[in-house]
Amino acid sequence: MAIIVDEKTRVLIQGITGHQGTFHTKEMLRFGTKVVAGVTPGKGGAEVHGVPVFNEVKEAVDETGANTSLVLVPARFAKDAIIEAIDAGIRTIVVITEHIPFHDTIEIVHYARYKKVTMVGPNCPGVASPGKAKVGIFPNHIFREGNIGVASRSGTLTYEIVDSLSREGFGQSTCVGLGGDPVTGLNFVEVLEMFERDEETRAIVMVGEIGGVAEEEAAEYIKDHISKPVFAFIAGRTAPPEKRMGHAGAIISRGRGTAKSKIEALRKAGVAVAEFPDEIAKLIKENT
Amino acid sequence: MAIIVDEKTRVLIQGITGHQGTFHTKEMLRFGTKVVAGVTPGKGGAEVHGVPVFNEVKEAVDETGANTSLVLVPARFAKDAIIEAIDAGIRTIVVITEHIPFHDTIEIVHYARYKKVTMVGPNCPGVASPGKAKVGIFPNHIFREGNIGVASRSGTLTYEIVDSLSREGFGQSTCVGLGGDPVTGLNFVEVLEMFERDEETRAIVMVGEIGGVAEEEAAEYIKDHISKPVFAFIAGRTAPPEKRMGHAGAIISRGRGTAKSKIEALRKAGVAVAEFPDEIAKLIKENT
Amino acid sequence: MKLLEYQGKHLFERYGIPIPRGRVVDSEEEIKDIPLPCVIKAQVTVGGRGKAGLIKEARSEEEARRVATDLLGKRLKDIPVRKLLVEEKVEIDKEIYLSFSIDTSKRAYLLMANSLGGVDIESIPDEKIVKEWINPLIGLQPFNVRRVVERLNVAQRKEIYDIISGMYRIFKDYDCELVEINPLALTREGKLIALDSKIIVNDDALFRHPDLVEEDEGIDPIEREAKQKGIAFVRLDGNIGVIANGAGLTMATLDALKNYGGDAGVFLDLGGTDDVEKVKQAFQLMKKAKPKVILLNLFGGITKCDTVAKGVELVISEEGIECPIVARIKGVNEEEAREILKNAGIEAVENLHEAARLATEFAKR
Amino acid sequence: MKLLEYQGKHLFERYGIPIPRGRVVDSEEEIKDIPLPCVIKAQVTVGGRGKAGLIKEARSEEEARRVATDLLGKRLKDIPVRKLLVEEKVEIDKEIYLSFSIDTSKRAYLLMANSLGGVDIESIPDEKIVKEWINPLIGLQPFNVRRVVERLNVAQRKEIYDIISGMYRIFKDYDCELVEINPLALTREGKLIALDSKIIVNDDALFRHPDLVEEDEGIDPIEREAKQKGIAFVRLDGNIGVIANGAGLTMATLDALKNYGGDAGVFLDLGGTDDVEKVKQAFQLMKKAKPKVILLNLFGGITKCDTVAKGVELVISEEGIECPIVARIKGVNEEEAREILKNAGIEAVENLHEAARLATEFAKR
Repeated sequence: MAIIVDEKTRVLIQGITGHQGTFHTKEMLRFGTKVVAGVTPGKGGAEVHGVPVFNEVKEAVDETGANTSLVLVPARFAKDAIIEAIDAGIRTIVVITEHIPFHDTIEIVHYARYKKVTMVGPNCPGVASPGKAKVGIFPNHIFREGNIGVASRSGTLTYEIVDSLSREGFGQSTCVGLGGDPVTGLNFVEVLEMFERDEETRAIVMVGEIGGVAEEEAAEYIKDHISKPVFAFIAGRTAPPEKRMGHAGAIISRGRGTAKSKIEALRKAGVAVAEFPDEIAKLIKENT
Repeated sequence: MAIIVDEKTRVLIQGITGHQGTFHTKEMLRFGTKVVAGVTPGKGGAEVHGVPVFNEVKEAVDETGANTSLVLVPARFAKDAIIEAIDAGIRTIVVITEHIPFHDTIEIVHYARYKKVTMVGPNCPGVASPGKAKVGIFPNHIFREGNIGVASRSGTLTYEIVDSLSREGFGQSTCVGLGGDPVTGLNFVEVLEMFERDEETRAIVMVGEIGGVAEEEAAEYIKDHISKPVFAFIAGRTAPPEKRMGHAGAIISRGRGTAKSKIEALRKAGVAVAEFPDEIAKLIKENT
Repeated sequence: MKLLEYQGKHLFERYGIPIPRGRVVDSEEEIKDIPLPCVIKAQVTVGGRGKAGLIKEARSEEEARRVATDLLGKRLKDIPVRKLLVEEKVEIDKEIYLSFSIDTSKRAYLLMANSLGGVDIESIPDEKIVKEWINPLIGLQPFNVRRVVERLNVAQRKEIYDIISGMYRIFKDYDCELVEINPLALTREGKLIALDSKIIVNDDALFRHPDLVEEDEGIDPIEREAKQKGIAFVRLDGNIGVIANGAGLTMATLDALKNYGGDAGVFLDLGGTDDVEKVKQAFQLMKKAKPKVILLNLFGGITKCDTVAKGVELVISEEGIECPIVARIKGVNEEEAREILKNAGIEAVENLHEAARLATEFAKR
Repeated sequence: MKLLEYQGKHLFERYGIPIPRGRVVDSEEEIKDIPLPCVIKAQVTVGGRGKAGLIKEARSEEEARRVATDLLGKRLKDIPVRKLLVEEKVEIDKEIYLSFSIDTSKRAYLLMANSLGGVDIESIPDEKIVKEWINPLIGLQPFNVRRVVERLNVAQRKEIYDIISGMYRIFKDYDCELVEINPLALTREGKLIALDSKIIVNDDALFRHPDLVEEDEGIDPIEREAKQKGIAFVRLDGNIGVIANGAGLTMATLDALKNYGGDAGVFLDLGGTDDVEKVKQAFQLMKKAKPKVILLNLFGGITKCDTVAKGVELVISEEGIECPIVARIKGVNEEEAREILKNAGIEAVENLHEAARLATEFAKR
């Protein structure tokens, strides 16, 4: 099964003709993803690694049956691109773009919900279901097929953790990058719910960060709704307050969003929390 | 069963202290409706026919468990009142108010859908399920319990038709006034779907008018999805084009929305269409 | 409320949409320092000005004054021409149609465009019209405009983009039911200019737009009076005055009349009222329309039957009603109403068929 | 971007929110024709001005000049005071807190209010704060404002209503993360005046607001340079310079250091880059911060390990790096990277534990 993306996923890449678009089209194809179309206004008719490029999403959807979009367009055009995808009937949207104006994001997130579209990101590395499809910018080589569901607010740190899981023999059902912005389409709670329902997933790994209360809310949710074992790593235990640690979302503001509060909440919910990224595999071994 | 309103309906009246509010509170109570609260900003603490009045919808919902709201506030305050009801957790909203600015209505309709709230109206007489609840301004005496579902874009014409049905022995499961505005929360199609699923309803009566294409869309829908017998009356066969016949929605504009096109479409879908309002009961007798 | 062409163009100008140089006049004496050659257009909101000869050209000021004098005396569908718009004549290379309206069935805003402007949009086959639907909660997005501009096949993409954006802002800012430019001209010099404007503002939202002033177009004084009094009054071609309570019931009454060969001359919806005074006003309005017979069709609810009967009695006793009245009374307090009307000399029937038949008979006498 | 108090108040004024009479000066000579008695407030965006003695009163122009001279020489958390706001002193009867911000967990706008303004909102118990959530698709509605005004228990309902509406328009029009008035003073004369302003504009939306100009506050020149170059650089209290790719990984590196007793002095996130030049710039920035040791933690993906190694090599060969470097390299092209670094005299370790331990050791020497 896997969640969000799988063998039925037919990907359209918005911003396919850019440097990133071209590179990741190739990588996704290599992963085995069905990349069926690209969109760049004004570049219709071109091809990128054999993938046809269209001027408009509607056209691309009608011609290729794309059902999932990967958004790589610059921040100031992202809202337009995402609404275009939603109105064209795309059902799952993965937004890689970072620095999208916050008021744009919050409107997009609600509009996607209204239209019952699953939106992942923004400012995220994407979603990958090893053996099925990758819609994102993760390096291909870190994944391995298996039964661990990974949900993460981080980028490279996730790669590191997934890589170490794979090396230790723990393959993944799906790995979801939630994104590092303060507001994202999916939070931990929604993805935990999907993993709980997914038969292929046996255990869940959460990679959290300082900032916001998504991890605390997840802990609350886990207590009542998650029967599968959950493991976590929280980055930023030593981060000072009121400083943005790279991500817009990674900030301890007004005393809220500390790693301490997140780790405590998770432990209270029965989640095993690692001290180092490479400890997660060990914890899984010990606890499953 | 019945649709939209039934014995579980707990009504809150927005604009309860006005002339209309006071009058209809009494009438609804007489009908047997559970009117549990009223709201008029600034009049909190008062009572209308024994019904407590609150300043805010949230307060009223929290204290009384109201789940349905009847909106009687003046047009320019209607948007505010309806959004307040939606945000306070009301699940069904019946909007009687007429002359609501059109751009307000279209936003409200979408917001209600986003929040999965059933909105009836605006500019409608309400919804009544005889023997259970009436949320609206219909005269009480016209109804009789039974198995006919009535959906109507009109006001008094509906009263007349329901009255004649009752006299002829055809009681009603639920009577829904859709409203006379060009855009309404529920159209025929949605209500037909509800009546089809409602076990108590055996036959459906549609009262249509010139303007728009709601009747034509209903005809299309009936062909494929409705197994119960449908009867119709369409007002405005002799109305001239480009003139608003009282309602904002009742206008034949740019050649569309004529009674002829509606009647033809309905007949093609197997619907028996009456020439006079009092003919419907006869048609039902002949066809069921 | 329909704006006159020049009112719409003033809005266009404020929102950055190019319009021809020109000005409004209401007498031939004002025609001075006008652009030449010019187009002189009668300012009325009813359609079909061109066919009716109310749009003319002039090459000199003298000619323009002559044309103006002529136009200012004319009428279109009974509406007198009171203002003229005098504008520079533009050499047209191509005409485009653009509009924002509402798709009531999709419950969305509708942007329509076509590169065969200048004719009525209704006469253009549907597949040749570019349509773009906009969700009201999220509003117009750049991609909506791009999709339309792409299909218009005009080099001035940026300019059209800005014009469409400006139209949308008018549409939203002014609670419009329609904002239409037909045609948007592409001139020989490659410029885009809105040659006409059609804007309909939602009457129910006029309270938000005190800057919009309705022009006195000299419309039917009875309809104007009815509007002021909040009574729905529509003049029709027949000779029977129909009064009922509720728009649907009033329409159904018109239809019933037709079944018996009668033609309504007035549609008058009393609405939901329980006020004798308002009933009186309605009958006074009806009297002014001079019908051959009045057909009163009542289904009493909020509007109680006896209240209406009292209103009728009052008008009869105070000022009289010359034509016969056929009354069909049902619902709340119908017995009392019958009694009151009987005393005023009117026999009420209980059946719409009977009432329609009777009224038609009176009308044909 | 945080606006200075006076910048925020200029916005307030434009949106109809009352502010005290006053003006901004950047030297004591400008203090002339000021309202008296007055309050003189240092214009810095860091908090705690009051406690730090950077808000003073004066009763004469002479006193005001003396205070100004004194304040203009001071610093708060290393930020020099460069501008002063001189305002009329207001007699306060009651203080109110008002703000619009974002509830990231409810994904809604959040309007907060409290009638115990003047103190930090964080110090007020949660149940005493009035909160109202606003859905972004439908926006602020009158009932939201009424609910808040109702609970503030102030007679000036209409005035507060207008102030809240104005704040919301600023919040939306300027893409704000926060619009706060603390306190909104109710004066003895019954007037409402915004005594302070705190506005944070979303950096990612600044391109839409060319009218907002960031004041040169004299912040850390290295942080400024990093910002211009698009590198995430945060100065911390320790002496170990941490460079990693990705914010999460960089934070995890900081945390690992702490496990071994080490303290980071710089957080530097290379981000996703495969450009030798950008790596070079990052190391040059790091050098300026003069750490005792640099800890490089790399997980190669888009940012390839050898690219980073080449950048490091370039800096060493061209200008040298004085402090030791501990490198932990994993991922795409890690072998090549190890080789390049080895040739430049740096031994890479494969394990974060080992790297953190080693870096801490160097830092303590």
